[in-house]
Amino acid sequence: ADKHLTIMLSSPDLAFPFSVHIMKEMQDEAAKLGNIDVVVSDGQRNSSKQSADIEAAITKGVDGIVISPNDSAALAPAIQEAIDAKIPVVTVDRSVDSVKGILAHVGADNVKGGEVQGELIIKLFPNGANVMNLQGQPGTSAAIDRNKGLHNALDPLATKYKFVFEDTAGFDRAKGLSVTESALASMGTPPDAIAAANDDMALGALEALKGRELTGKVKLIGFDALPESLGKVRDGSMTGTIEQMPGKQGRQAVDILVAFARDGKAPENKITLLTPVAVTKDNLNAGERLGELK
Amino acid sequence: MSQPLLQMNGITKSFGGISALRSVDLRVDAGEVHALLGENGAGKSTLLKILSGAQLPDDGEVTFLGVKAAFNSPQDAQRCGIATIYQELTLVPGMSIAENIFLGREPGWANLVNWRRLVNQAKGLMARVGLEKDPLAPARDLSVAEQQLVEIARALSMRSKLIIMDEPTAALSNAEVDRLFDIVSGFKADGLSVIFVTHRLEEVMRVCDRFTILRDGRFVCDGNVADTSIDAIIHHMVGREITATQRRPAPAATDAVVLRVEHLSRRRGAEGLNAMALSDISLEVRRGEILGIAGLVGSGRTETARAIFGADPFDSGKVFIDGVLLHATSPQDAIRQGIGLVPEDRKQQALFLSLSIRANLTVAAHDRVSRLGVFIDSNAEDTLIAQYRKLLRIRMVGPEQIVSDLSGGNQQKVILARWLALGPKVLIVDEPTRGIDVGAKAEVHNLLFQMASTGIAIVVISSELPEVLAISDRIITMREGRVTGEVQADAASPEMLMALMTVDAVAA
Amino acid sequence: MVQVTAGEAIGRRPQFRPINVAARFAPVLFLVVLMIGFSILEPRFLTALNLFNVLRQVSIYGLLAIGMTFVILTAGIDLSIGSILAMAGLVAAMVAKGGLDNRFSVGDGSASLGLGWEFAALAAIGVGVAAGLVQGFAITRFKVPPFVVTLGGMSAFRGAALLFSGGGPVSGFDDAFVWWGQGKVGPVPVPVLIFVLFAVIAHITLSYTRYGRQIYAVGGNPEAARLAGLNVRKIILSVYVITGFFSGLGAFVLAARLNSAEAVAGTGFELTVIASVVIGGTSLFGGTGTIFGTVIGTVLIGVLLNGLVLLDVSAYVQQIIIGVIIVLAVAFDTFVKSRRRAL
Amino acid sequence: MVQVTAGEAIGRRPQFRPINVAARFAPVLFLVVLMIGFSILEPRFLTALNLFNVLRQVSIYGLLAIGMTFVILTAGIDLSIGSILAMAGLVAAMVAKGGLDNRFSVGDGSASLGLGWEFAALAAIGVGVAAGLVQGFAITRFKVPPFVVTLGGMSAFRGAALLFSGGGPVSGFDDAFVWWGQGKVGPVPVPVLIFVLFAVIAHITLSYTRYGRQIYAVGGNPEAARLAGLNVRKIILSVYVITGFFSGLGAFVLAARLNSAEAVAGTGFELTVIASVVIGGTSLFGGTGTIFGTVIGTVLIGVLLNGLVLLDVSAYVQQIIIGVIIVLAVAFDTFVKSRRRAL
Ligand SMILES: Nc1ncnc2c1ncn2[C@@H]1O[C@H](COP(=O)(O)OP(=O)(O)OP(=O)(O)O)[C@@H](O)[C@H]1O
Ligand SMILES: Nc1ncnc2c1ncn2[C@@H]1O[C@H](COP(=O)(O)OP(=O)(O)OP(=O)(O)O)[C@@H](O)[C@H]1O
Ligand SMILES: [Mg+2]
Ligand SMILES: [Mg+2]
Repeated sequence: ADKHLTIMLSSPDLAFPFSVHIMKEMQDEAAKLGNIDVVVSDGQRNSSKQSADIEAAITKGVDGIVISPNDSAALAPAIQEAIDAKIPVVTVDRSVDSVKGILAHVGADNVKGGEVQGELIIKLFPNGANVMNLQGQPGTSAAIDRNKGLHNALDPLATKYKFVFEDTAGFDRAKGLSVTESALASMGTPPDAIAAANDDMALGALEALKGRELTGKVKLIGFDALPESLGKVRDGSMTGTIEQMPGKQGRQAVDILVAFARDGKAPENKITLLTPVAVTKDNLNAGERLGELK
Repeated sequence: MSQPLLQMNGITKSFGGISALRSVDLRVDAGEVHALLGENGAGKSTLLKILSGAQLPDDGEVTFLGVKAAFNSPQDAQRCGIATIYQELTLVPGMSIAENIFLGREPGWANLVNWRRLVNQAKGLMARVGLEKDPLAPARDLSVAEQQLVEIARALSMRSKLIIMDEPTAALSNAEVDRLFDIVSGFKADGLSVIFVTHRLEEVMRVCDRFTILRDGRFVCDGNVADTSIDAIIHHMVGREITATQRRPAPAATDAVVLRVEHLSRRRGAEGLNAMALSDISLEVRRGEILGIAGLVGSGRTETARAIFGADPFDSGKVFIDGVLLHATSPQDAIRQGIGLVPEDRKQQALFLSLSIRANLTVAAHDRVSRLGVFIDSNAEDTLIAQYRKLLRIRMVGPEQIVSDLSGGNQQKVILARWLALGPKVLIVDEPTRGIDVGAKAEVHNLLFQMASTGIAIVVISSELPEVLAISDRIITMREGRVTGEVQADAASPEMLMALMTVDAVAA
Repeated sequence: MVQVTAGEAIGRRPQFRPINVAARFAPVLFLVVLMIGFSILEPRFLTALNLFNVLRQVSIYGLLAIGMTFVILTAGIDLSIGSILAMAGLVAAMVAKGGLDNRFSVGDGSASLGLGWEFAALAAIGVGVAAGLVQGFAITRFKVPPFVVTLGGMSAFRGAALLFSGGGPVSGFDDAFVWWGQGKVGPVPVPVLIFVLFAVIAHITLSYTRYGRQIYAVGGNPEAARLAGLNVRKIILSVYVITGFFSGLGAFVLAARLNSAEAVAGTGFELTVIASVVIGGTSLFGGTGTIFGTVIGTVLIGVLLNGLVLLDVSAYVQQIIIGVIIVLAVAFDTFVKSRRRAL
Repeated sequence: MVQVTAGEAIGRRPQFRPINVAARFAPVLFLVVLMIGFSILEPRFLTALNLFNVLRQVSIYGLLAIGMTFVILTAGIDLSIGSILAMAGLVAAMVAKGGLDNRFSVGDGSASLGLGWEFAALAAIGVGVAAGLVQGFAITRFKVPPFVVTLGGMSAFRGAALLFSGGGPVSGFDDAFVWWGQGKVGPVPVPVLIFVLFAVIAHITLSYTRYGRQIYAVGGNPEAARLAGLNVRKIILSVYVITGFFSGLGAFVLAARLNSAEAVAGTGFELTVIASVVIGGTSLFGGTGTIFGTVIGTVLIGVLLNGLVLLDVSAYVQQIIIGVIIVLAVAFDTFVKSRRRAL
């Protein structure tokens, strides 16, 4: 039988569907590998809380930690402590560069994701478009990076692609709805495309579009490829969403950790970056959670 | 003659629409005890608040010690040597007696409080005013009278030239009053001056040298106490003849006992652990009878009333209404079964200070002013309010006036009206005329007579012996939570009651 | 007490007079000025479309704020409304979707998969009331301060909602359900109608019924209320049931509005809602306040959020402006009041 | 008043008797029971390492809670501490890194790029105090309720922090700086020492100085305090400066602890901190409470979070348990107190 392991899986925020999904997949992978006790930690969007959880894991003497840090800088000290305590650490989704000795990082860089979002817009509107940008929770690195990516893609073509409206909707569906309503009311002509930094906001915006009978007319692009939004993409009310394969990330991270903890096998490449893809009607089954959709 | 210690000229003050003072003058000489007199709402407290810097006048000037003074804050006045005992008690409930006495002037080095000295000095002052309590007991646990004593102790603790006392005796009983007057004469001897407000005019005769009378915010007259009489003073105060309370003919002897209390006992709270707050209280009140309860401060009268009313739990004993055992675990039950209680502490236990007179007056009698038992019938309310406003001469602007804007005495009248409106079988009134002027007092007494004659059984708790004697049919005396005696009022005399109130309770 | 002075000065008289606009004059004026300002900077602000948007956006906060007014009038507070809302919304969604299996199904809209909206609504309100009862009980029986009880509830109910939904949303209801959040009667959005309806009922309750009077009394001086024969416990219990009710109702409307329910719904609502109530002149120390004030406070915040979005002010700057204006609104109100009372 | 009764029952004696542990007996007992429970279920809980971890984790909340105790004793409240903390932390970081340019530079640790930690610390505290002054001024001069002012501050200062940092974190300080958050003296983490030091100072201030007593007086009965000649305004102003100070100090320690400062730092701290204070027996209605209680309350919450993670309770269930236990803790306290007073 395999050596018994206790590992901590630490998520930045288990109220955030994207992170919840990673966690579920990681737990499932651990179960598959068998004979592993999983300690789940919920950072609750609070770097101090997540650091405290890591320290608790060290106390508990876990055999390894997979963490998706709430903030790539702020979690460094806690992760350093873990490594100093000879506990292998694998980071998911968000990397912590400032710490040496991290076993591996598996992620799909959010900046890249944002760029893919931008590229999809360029693909949809070769000769330019008015874009409305729904940003995420101010200050969170997901929000910053995804926004950065989108701009990386479109700013070089600023003459063609204008951001007619940019504001935060806090990754929140209700805000996504109300902000979009207000925005639409403030514009003479609706934008050609709406890019949202996560699907929740996109789905909120969708309800706003419905209210103005603009469903489908305004190209709506979300982020995270939640089952629900895959459904909307399928029925055409949403144009696309960005798939970062969080599940795959999580599973790989767990595999790497367990392989190391059991057979001391270090991963051949320390950094695995899955390239995010834009999921549209044409490549629906690129959405890894399509299965959950009934 | 020598220039006065204090000279107030043309003081004018109005609140919103209501004008409280219209160009009032007041002169106080050094070393005199000066009585400031007037009906409820005449403007006494307002004038004194202006003098103590608690409120700013709209017009007029104050000359203190020969120099023009502008007191913008209580601090200013205190610095100039004016100490004030306000009518409304102003203690910090959570803090100890000692700290309340020395609030803002705690003894100690630099900014550090020297607790030992604080307590010792407090003990001294408490002894002088006759307050027997742990100096570290929180003010919250004190009865009104005891709080009043703390206020007096605080005034003593300040080195001042003028001490303002706004109705200090209203809640006190003879023993404390006597002690207070000794202190006052002491001041006089030391050349200090006192401004003294009271509605008990015999006190004016006892200690005051000169007096000033206000009516409706106007200066009426001043003079030497020696050259005047109580009747003359009353005449100037109310501007009409008033009938002092006549003892009513003893009611037709009925034996229908409405309220019967048997062997009521209650242990004291945390403080004295097993000390008894009430031990083995038994009493009866018949239909249409007025029972007086006399006792010194802290004798347990209020606690008895509260226990009967279900406001405090008691450990043993029974209460019967019309012979049926009363299971009152809350005032609500008690009220349902026909008991009403006018509490002694109007500010803490009766008033909704931020609400209108309307809300305050009808709160206990919603049954009488509601439609379908759900909606408030404001017309019914208005008539009710108008009725008692007239009956008790409540000086108010209208039903929507916020009750905290009323003068102390008028607030007391509103509370009385609340309970009269309820029309209970048994009405317990704890210090019913506290701070009420002579005219209104007689009216309240007559009102109690009327209610009694309609068959209501009434229990009157009063620290004012003349009052107890004047209105009761029967009187019981209490001391240290025990009943120490019972007498028929017409057979009783103040001396006799004092004796019963001070006998060694255990022996009794 | 500084805050009490403010509290008292504000909205004293109104509570026993039919809507007394004079007393609430200041906030209204402030609101008007704000709206004029916005419409100058962005003409589209004043379009019927946008104004109805604003009203619809505030209507859910508004429903919660009505309940919160009752609680705050008794000098209590309820921090758990957001969590209760999440929990109730999910339950309603489950009822409407017949369980978690097809939680993401877009639903062809025409027919519901589970029970009809009536049951969903009842379920939501039922959950809300139950939660309110539990908390009210803890407050009155065990004498735990409302702040602590509802803070505990805030955490516990949120946990329950997450547990119950596994962290994901439940979405896609039938048209009849969604109508309650997205439908219109004439030009007026349904949520706005619901809000106005309950605002009126609440106003009448507080100003013209015994129960309303008793709430003010309990808030003004609980000991005096007890000695006046009011059942203080029962009254206090009742106000938490009321916030529970409105959280449930709000949950249903929000779910219909977003055509989905999730465990994170309502996060942070408590502060926004308490703010609307306090801006509306209700004192956190109990005894003074009006529904009318609460409505104004709610709309003021809604207008602020909407206007700043219309002006496309940077998200960061928005937060600064909002903070400052909230304080100014109340400062202005207090100033006017103190002048009127010439204190 | 239900809540006051609770409030009153709790911690009466302390404020007029020098430290009286007996009065705070109940929470301590509850804490001990909780710790025993945890250590039975997970022996590792009781290791020195873990206990010091817990203490270090709570030390920052603890610092904020000390300041909050002063404010709540005056019947005030400060919702802005989290935002001030974020702003102050960023300023400190900027000072230490010499501007935004090399914000992410890990820093070789040995040498600071900007000014030394002393300046960083001073900057953080300066910002905190300034913010406190502004708010205290708005409260005392314009008579705006503290809830509103600090709610506005919460929004405004957060916006300022975001604006100022452009959203992202600033990280990588020199060792001298980081020592204040990660260093140890013997076995004891530095943040714990700072916390204990200021707790003692605060306790002495409240129990043995005139200023301390005056805070209780202002909270217990502001009108009485005014008539007794206290400068109520100045005292109220001062307590907001104090929370500002502790927010700044906390910001510095947190930045050192995480070796970074971010604009979202301290989000939601206000509720946790207020909870610790209230659990510690301080009444939100002012006038009663002790630092000792606050310390216990803070540790209790820290132990709870730590223990539940150690027992690897599911994250969602954790929230439920936390909510319930917080209420139980206070209920137990109130119960014991009421028994002692036999009322
Ligand atoms: N804060 C206030 N706002 C409005 N009116 C007030 C205020 N304070 C006092 N008044 C009014 O001023 C008048 C004088 O009040 P004041 O308290 O001076 O009377 P008083 O002579 O002390 O009566 P009492 O013997 O009952 O104490 C009263 O009519 C009262 O209603
Ligand atoms: N909660 C309490 N804890 C401790 N002592 C109390 C408490 N309440 C009242 N007492 C004390 O009980 C004694 C009786 O109080 P009570 O009010 O009944 O006296 P009284 O006869 O009404 O005289 P007065 O009311 O005029 O002071 C007083 O010494 C009072 O301080
Ligand atoms: Mg007076
Ligand atoms: Mg008494």
